[in-house]
Order: sequence, then C-alpha cells, then structure tokens
Amino acid sequence: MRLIAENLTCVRGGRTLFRNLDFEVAAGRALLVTGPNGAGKSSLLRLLAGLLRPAAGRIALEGSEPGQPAGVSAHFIGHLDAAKGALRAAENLAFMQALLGGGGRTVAEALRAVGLDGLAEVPVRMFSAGQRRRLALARLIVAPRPLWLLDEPTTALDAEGQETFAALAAKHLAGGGIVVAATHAPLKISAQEIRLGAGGAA
Amino acid sequence: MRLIAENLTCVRGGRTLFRNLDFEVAAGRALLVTGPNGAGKSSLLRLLAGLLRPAAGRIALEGSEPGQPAGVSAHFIGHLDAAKGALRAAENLAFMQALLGGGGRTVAEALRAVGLDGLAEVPVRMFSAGQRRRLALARLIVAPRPLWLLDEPTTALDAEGQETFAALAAKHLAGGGIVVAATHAPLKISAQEIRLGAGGAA
Amino acid sequence: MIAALRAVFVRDLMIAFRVGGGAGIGVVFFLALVTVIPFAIGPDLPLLARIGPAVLWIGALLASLLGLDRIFSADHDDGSLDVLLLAPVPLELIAAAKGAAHWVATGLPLVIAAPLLGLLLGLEPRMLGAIALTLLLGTPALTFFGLVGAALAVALPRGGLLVAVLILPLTIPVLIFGVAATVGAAGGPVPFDMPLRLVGALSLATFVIGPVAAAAAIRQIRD
Amino acid sequence: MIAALRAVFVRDLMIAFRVGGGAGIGVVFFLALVTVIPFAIGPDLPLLARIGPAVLWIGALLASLLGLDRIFSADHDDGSLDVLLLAPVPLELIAAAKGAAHWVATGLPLVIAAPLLGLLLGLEPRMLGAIALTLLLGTPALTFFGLVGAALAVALPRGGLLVAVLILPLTIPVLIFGVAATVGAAGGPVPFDMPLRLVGALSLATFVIGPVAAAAAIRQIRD
Amino acid sequence: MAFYELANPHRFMTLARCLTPACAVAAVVLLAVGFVLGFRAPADYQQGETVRIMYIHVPAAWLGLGIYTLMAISALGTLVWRHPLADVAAKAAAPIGAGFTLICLLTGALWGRPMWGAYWVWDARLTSMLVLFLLYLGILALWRAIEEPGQAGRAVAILTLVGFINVPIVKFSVDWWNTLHQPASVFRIDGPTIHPAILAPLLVTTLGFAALFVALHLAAMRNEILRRRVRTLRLLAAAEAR
Ligand code: HEM
Ligand SMILES: Nc1ncnc2c1ncn2[C@@H]1O[C@H](COP(=O)(O)OP(=O)(O)OP(=O)(O)O)[C@@H](O)[C@H]1O
Ligand SMILES: Nc1ncnc2c1ncn2[C@@H]1O[C@H](COP(=O)(O)OP(=O)(O)OP(=O)(O)O)[C@@H](O)[C@H]1O
Ligand SMILES: [Mg+2]
Ligand SMILES: [Mg+2]
Repeated sequence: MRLIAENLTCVRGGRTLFRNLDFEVAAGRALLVTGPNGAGKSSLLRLLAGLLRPAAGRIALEGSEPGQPAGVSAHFIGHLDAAKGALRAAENLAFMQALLGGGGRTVAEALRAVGLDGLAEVPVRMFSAGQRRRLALARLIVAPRPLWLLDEPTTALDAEGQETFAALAAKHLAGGGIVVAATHAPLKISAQEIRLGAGGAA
Repeated sequence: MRLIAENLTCVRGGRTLFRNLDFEVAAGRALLVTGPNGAGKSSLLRLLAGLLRPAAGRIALEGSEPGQPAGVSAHFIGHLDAAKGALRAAENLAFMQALLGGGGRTVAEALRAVGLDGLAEVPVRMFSAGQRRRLALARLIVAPRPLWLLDEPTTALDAEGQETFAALAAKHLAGGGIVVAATHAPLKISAQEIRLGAGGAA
Repeated sequence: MIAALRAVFVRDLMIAFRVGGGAGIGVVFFLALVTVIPFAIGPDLPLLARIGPAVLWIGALLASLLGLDRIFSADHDDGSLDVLLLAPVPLELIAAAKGAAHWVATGLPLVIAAPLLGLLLGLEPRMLGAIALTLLLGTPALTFFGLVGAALAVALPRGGLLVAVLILPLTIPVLIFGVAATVGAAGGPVPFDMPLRLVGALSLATFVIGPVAAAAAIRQIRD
Repeated sequence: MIAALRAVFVRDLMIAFRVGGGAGIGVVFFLALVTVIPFAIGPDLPLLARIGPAVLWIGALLASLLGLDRIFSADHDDGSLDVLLLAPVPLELIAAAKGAAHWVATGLPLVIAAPLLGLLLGLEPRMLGAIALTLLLGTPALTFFGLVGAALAVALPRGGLLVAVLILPLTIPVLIFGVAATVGAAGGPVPFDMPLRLVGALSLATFVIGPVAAAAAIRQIRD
Repeated sequence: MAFYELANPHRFMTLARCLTPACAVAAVVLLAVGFVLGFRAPADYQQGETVRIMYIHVPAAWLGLGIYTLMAISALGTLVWRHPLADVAAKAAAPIGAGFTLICLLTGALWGRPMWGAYWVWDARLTSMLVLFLLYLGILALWRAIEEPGQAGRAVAILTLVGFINVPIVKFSVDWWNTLHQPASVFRIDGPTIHPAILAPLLVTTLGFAALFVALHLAAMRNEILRRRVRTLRLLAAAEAR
C-alpha cells in the first residue's frame, strides 16, 4: 500500500493554491500537512479524498483495488464532525458503520476507545465540541480503511483526547495504514512533513 | 471594571457541571478556563454572556451600567464563527459593527489587523477554517466592549494568527479590558487560570 | 438602534436575494404556482375566477411558509443567533426586522404581481386592485404569525412541516377576511371595507404579537 | 450495500420524526391544510367536492415542497455529505434512499389520510379509494422530481423558494394525470386506468431520473 | 495563474468582435424588409389588421423554443465535453430566450384580446409556452443563486437537461389535459392554412429575428467572458495584495 501524488495542482475560486506537488507515503507512515491559514491544507485533503478534482496531476493508492478512486479506501474527517444532533451518539456511529461497510470494532468498543462510553445514549445535540470531535474519531475504527485523511484531528480535544488520538493513529500505522493529517498543532506521531504555501492567511 | 462570579452552579441536560464556583477578574486581567472535554468551559462562558441561566449564583460586571446584564457589555465568540457564507467578509464585519453599536476600528482596519485585508470582497463561503476564525476575531475590535468571552479563540489559527490574537488580547488588557478564554492550547497571554471538573470526557 | 435594526433587515434581505435566486424569485414563484393550480383544477376559466382570490391567498400562505422555518434556525446553526442576543437591541425588534425582510422577499412580490396573476386567472377588473390591496394589508400577518412558528423550531434542522402545522391554524382568520374583502370588492354579498379593516387590524396585531412571542420563544428554548 | 442504504433511509426517517414533530405530523399538516382551504374558498360544498381532488393533490405538492430544500443541504452543512460521498455505495442510490425517507415522512401520510380528508371535502364515495390510489402512485414522482431541485440548492442555506420555482414546472404532468385519474374514477369523461397508468409511469421514470440527476448535480456543484 | 478558464476563448473573442456587427446589420435589414413586406401583405379576411402581430409573434415563439434547444445542447457541451465556452453560451442565451418567450406571450395575449375576447385562456399551446417561460425563469434564478460561474454552469446544465426531457411530456400532458376539460371551446390558433403572401414576410422576419439573436448572443457571450476575466483578476489581486 502506497499513496502517491504526482504533479498535483489545486485551483480554488480561480486561484492556484499549489502546483506540481509530488509526494509518496508508504504503508505504516504518516504525513503531516502544515502551512499558514489558507495555504490549501484542507483542499489537499479533499483532493486526496476525491471530494475535489485536481486541476492537474494524479493521485493513486497503490495496492487498493485498481480503478477505485482513492476516496473509497479512505476515511475523511474534515473541519466538520458529520454528526446529526437529533440522533444519539451510538445511533450516529452505528449509521456510519453501516454506511461505510463495517468490519471494524463494534459501536460500543469504539465509543469506549474514544472515551464516550458514558454518553452513548445522549443526543449529539448536547455534546461539547470535544465530545463531538471524539465521536468523529470513533468513525475511524468502526470501519477499517487503510488511508486516514484527517483535517486538524485534535481540534477541541483535551490533553487526554490528544493522547487517545495519538494512540489510535499509532496503532493504525503499526497495522500498515497510512495517515495524512493537516494540522497547526504538534500531533505526537512520528511523521514526514510537507509544508504548503508561505503566502499567509490570504 | 470587575467581573464577579459568585457561587455559580451550572446544570445542563439534568447534569450538574460545576457548583459553587467563585471568581473575580479585575480590569486588565485575563482568566483562562481549562479542563477536560465536557467539563463545562463553554457552558461557563455562555453563563457569563447571559446566554444560559445559572442554576444558582450570581454574575456581575461591576462598573458597567447597573441593571444591564453582563452580556451586553461583552463580546462572545463561541465555537461557531457567526459568519454568513453568502456575504463577503467586509459585509459580514460591517453587519457586526452596525449590530453591536460600532465605535471601534473601521471594517478595513479590523480586516487588516487580522490579516484578511486581501479577502475583504471574497464571500465567506470560500474561506478556510482559519480565515473564518480570523474574521470572527475581527469582530472584537470593530465594536469595543470591555469584556471578551472567547471559546477556544485560537482554534484553526496558524502560528502567525495566534500571535495576532495574543497581540489583540494584550492590547485589550492594557486598555483595562477583561478577557475570559476557554482553551486547551497555551494562549501566550499572562492570565490567572481556573480549572473545571476532572471528570473526563463524559 | 435604528442602525442595528437596519443592518439586520439588510443582511437578511441580501442573503435572501443572493442565495435565493435574486429579487424576482418571489414573483416567479407566484407565477409558477398560479400556472400549476389550473392544471390541478382544470382550465375552467369561470371556476378559476371564482376561486382566484383563494388561489392567490394560498399562494401567499405558501410563500410565507417556504423557507420560513430557516429564519431563526439558520442563524442558530452558524452561531449568529448568539451575537444577535448580545446586541444592544431588544430581541423583539430584531425578530421584527427579520420578519420584515422575509416579507419583503416573499410577501411583497406577490402584492406587486397579484393584479397580473389575477388576469391569468380571469379575475374581474374590479377585483384586481382589491386583491393587491388586501394582500398588502394581509400578507404581513402571515409572515409575522409565521415568525412564532419559526422561533419555536429554532433548534430544529428540518422543521418545515412542523412550523407549517403550528401556524396554519393561526392564519385562518387572515385568510377568511382577506378573501372576503376581495370578493366584496367585486360586489359580493359582504361589503369591502369591513373585512379589509379586520385584515389590517390583524396585521397590526401580529406586528406586536409575532415578534414578542418569537423573542420569548427563542429566549425560552435556548437553554 | 443494502445495509448502507437502509441505514441512510432509517437515519433520515428518524431525524424527520424526531425533530419534525413525530410520525403524525404529515397527517396533521394535511388536516390543517384541508381545514384552511374551505375558509379561503367559502363553505360551498359542491364546489369543494368539485375541486377536492385538486385540493388533495396541491396539498401533496405542498408537503413535498416544505422542507425539501434541506434534504441535501442539511447534510452539506454538517459535513455528512462528505461521508456519504465516500461510502462504497453509488450516490444515486443514496439519493434515492433519502428521497424515499422524505416520501415516507410527507407523502405516505397523505395517502393514508386522503380518504378521510376526502370525506371532509365531500368527495363521492367512489372517489375516496381512487384518490388514495392515485396519490400512492403519484406522490413519489413529486418527491423524486423535488430531489433534483434539492440537489441543485445543496450549498444554499435558504433555498426554499428557489427549489420550489425549479421544480414546480416539472411536476405539472403528475398533477394533470393524477387529478384526471381521480376524476375519471368517479365516472368523468376519461377512463380511470389510462391516466393512472401514466401517473405510475411518471413515478417510475422519476425513480431513475430524480436520483441520477440529483447525484450528478451534487457531484458537479461541489468543487 | 489560473488562466486555464480564460485561455481557450481567445480566438472566439476575435471572431465575435467581427461577427457581431455583421449580424446586427443583417438583422436590421431583414427585419425592415420583412415588416415592409408584412404591411404590404393582405390583411386577413377574418382577423383583419391584427394578423400583422403574427410577424413578431411567430418568430418569437420559434426562437423561444429554438434557444432552449440550443441551451440543452450547450448543457451537453458543459457536462459531457466540458467545453469552456459551452456554459458561457448557455448563460448568454438564457435571458434572450426568456425575452423572446415573453414577447411571444405578450403579443399572443394582445392578439388574443381581439380574437378571443380574453387576454389569456388556458389553452394547451399557450400554457406550454408559459411553462417554457417558467423554465427559463428558473434557469435564470439558478444562475444568480450560485456565484461561482463554473459551478453555476454545471448546475444549470443539469436543470436545463431535466427540463428538456420534460418539455415533450409537458406538451403531451397539457394537450391531453386540455382536450379533456375543454373540448374545442376555444378558437384553435393553428387554423388558417398559411397563404404564400403571408408566409414570405414571416420567413424574412424570422430570419431577421434569428440574426438579431445571434448578434445579441455573441455580444452577451463576450460580456460574460470579460466579466469572468474581471472576476478572476479581482480574486487574484485579492490574493496578491498581501
Ligand atoms: C399568449 C398567447 C399565445 C401564445 C403563448 C402563443 C404561442 C404560440 C407558439 C408557441 C407558436 C409556435 C408554435 C409552433 O410553431 O409550433 C405560435 C404560433 C402561432 N400563433 Fe400563437 N400564441 C398565442 C396567441 C395567439 C393568438 C391570439 C393567435 C391568433 C389568433 C395566434 C396565432 C398564431 C399563429 C397563426 C401561429 C403560427 C401557426 C403555425 O406556425 O402553425 N397565437 N403561437
Ligand atoms: N445543549 C446542551 N444540552 C444539554 N447538555 C449539554 C448541552 N451542551 C453541552 N451539554 C453538556 O454539558 C457538558 C459541558 O459542555 P461544554 O460544552 O460546556 O463543555 P466544554 O468544557 O466546553 O468541553 P469542550 O472542551 O469539549 O469544548 C457536556 O457534558 C455536554 O454533554
Ligand atoms: N469552496 C471554496 N471555493 C473557493 N475557494 C475556496 C473554497 N474553500 C477554500 N477556498 C480558498 O482556498 C484557499 C485554501 O483553503 P483551505 O481550506 O484549503 O486552507 P487551509 O490550508 O486548510 O487553511 P486553514 O489552516 O485556515 O484551515 C483559501 O484561500 C480559501 O479562501
Ligand atoms: Mg483547513
Ligand atoms: Mg467547549
């Protein structure tokens, strides 16, 4: 398994965010995407997930089923938590499991892993920001996928939550998975790094 | 000017988050609210802003017009950025200025201060997470208010953005303002600290 | 304070026009509705003329309902409701400004287009003016009653039907008097001005009741 | 794959019932609507009976429109649309599942309640069954055409009126044949079964066109 | 630089600059000739002088229908071939098509007053034209609602195609609906078999209106391209300001 980006160019709103980006991430390795606000970190993750089309270049996930877009083998956790406030935590997570194909930990196990076991039956509407984020991370383990694309995964997490995340990521890497994470904060996982545009906030 | 909380108890969703909290913040001082996810940091800020009612206790902002709830002398920046995607950055900020009473810096100055001067005419829908956060912070200076209530103000900000925020906060404090900020990350402002519940994420 | 209210009004209007398809969308909606209804009823011009006022009033009701459930909940979802609550302006007035913007985007276009649409429905010439007048006096009541429903649904992401159910019963008097006034104008059994005054009175009352109840609902519901 | 689609369907239904006021809300809405319309038209029972099928069909149209604009945009706003796009299930089928859930929450209650409401409107007994049958066959077409409009407005926070404008013209054939079949059942000038078959055919066609076009729109619009 | 969306239309711009005046001149000449011929043509024995409305009404109807077809083809161009000019063409055509459709409706209504004694009847053909007008308005609204031109273009393309598939169905159903409820109570407009003396000026004015459309369309396309160029430059300038 190997994630390859060749010659990637990203244009958004008529502006070129980056051009001719090349990188490779091997199985068991992590890539941190850093750079100032507006540099295009989130955009790069969306490209890798197949949620955006590159203006030029190629993305491939070697070792996954050929012809499949990289996105279907990937988890994507963006700035938003993709949880429905009207549903309970367990219901939200069970939905994600069914939608994404399952095959990983059970809902109860996953909730325990992210420290939400006491809140399984609480509607997500009542969650604090960090609790919502933890729920989003739980998605990663109810349906195993080789590639994790994470946009500032530790936002709103407390110190313990950040440890939990680091442990999850470490375990995923140890199992031969790949992690690509955009971040402004240190992530406590050993990783190669790619720094986007030095242009500043705009 | 002095922010006083006496004997504050907060109950949400039937659960007591904290009880009998007492603190005072004098003019020119900052208070950091820390604690694990779900401890009640955001809830405390909402109490102080008057957006929630305390189950018991009293909040007062000495030195503001008597009888006024503390909220009207306060800026509140929550987890959400309160910006309309359909409007341009300058339009959003001008709205906030008119709504909150104005009297501070102009929209253009404020956008420059948070490093968004190039994006004044761009619809906020196109903003990156950090750019949205910068726009939210710009609200603080278009309409001066003595009390700033900030929920994880540096989320999604890059290193330079965090410096910008620290500078804004320092200036506000130097002018006799008060800052109360909930945070998981160090904020680079000298402050007293209050730590809520050690109960963990649940 | 006036500046703050104007800002709320202008902002809501700008959003409605930008993302809603422009200033003409209300008129287009009514045109579409008036075109669709004969397909359900049949191309029977006398019948259409007979129920024409009702069709236009139901169109107004619909226009007030569509998107109404988002008036406050969109602001709730993106956090701007918190800021509105901290503004140095009573929430009642802010609610009124938002209602006014919604009316301008949805009710007013109907008032303007009504005479033309009346032609399509074969209304008598004397009725054309009357329908515009009654709609002008009556549609604000629909929107401002609607405000209460929208406020009750503030925290609901998809409260469309619920809001409709809450406010439909409230709008019945407006409908009755509005249609009666229009029919009266064409020499119907009832005089024109009595129901018209009642419609106006209802609108005036909702100008107060709507925003006050909506503000109370928002304050109570947000915990 | 079936499990994934069922999950989407169940989730949307759960949300509709929990935040929208429960399973009965659709019936209550139609009851309110059918109660309101006589007030607008006047208590003229033969006239009401004459336009009864139209009233029920317009009620169905209304119910399909209210809240429809949020089908996809609510998911867009909270990030779940991204996850739906990464599911190992074609977006077309997901759109269909979401449409089905919307129909169950809004169209189906009308089908069930229609005979009862028909009684209120003074429909002939022979028509009561017919109206339920035509609505059963026809309302899915309304929802699934609506899906296209909802997808086109996916990124718009308040696209209610716009969505209505986009899909009203598309629903005209459904209305025409639906009402015609109902009237035909009561011994009108046309036979019952021909328009009924056409309604069914239209629904079948929209089962394909609606989700395919909606999925295409979502893919194309999200950049 | 994001000139990828601007690069291609270069040749088109030059071409359009030459063609626009030529078409405009052709339109003026043809319309003048057509109207003169039309006024020389005999008045209809049944409809009198009002028959001359036809020289505007019928070409407007044809163009209203034709332009929608053109937009449907452009929609394919946008979605299938991803041609950069396709959505520009579609966007420029929409208001013009709506305009011609409106002219058809208005002249028809004015004509209907003396002919049928009412400005409007729910006749099948009239109503399907009204539905076409609604489709145009929906398309215009959607163009306005989505700010990013590329996105808006693709969204409108889908709407245009769905509408296009639907047009025959609407037409068919409306015919059927109409004959159902109102058998031949209305004066049928397709009545008079057209006399050559009327047909000639009709064809000439139709050509004239078509030339007018081409001129307007090319000019509108040029404007749209320039507008997009300005927009891109403004976004770029915004980006480089810092
Ligand atoms: C608002 C009202 C009207 C509308 C929307 C309308 C619409 C149309 C349309 C769409 C066509 C082109 C049809 C085709 O070529 O297939 C057309 C043609 C025509 N219309 Fe009208 N029309 C209206 C009123 C009238 C009236 C009042 C008359 C005269 C009594 C009239 C006479 C004609 C004639 C003679 C043609 C050409 C017939 C042909 O090409 O076979 N129209 N109209
Ligand atoms: N609207 C609500 N209704 C009921 N309970 C709520 C609501 N919002 C939050 N809570 C509960 O109150 C507790 C505190 O939430 P709060 O948002 O104040 O936490 P926090 O300290 O800000 O956490 P974080 O670090 O995750 O932001 C949580 O357990 C949460 O589940
Ligand atoms: N939907 C969009 N349409 C057009 N432009 C966009 C869109 N989203 C983002 N952009 C622009 O693309 C640039 C990069 O955005 P992106 O979200 O990728 O930045 P980022 O590196 O993740 O920043 P942050 O650290 O603030 O999250 C920004 O300048 C932004 O304005
Ligand atoms: Mg980002
Ligand atoms: Mg918090």
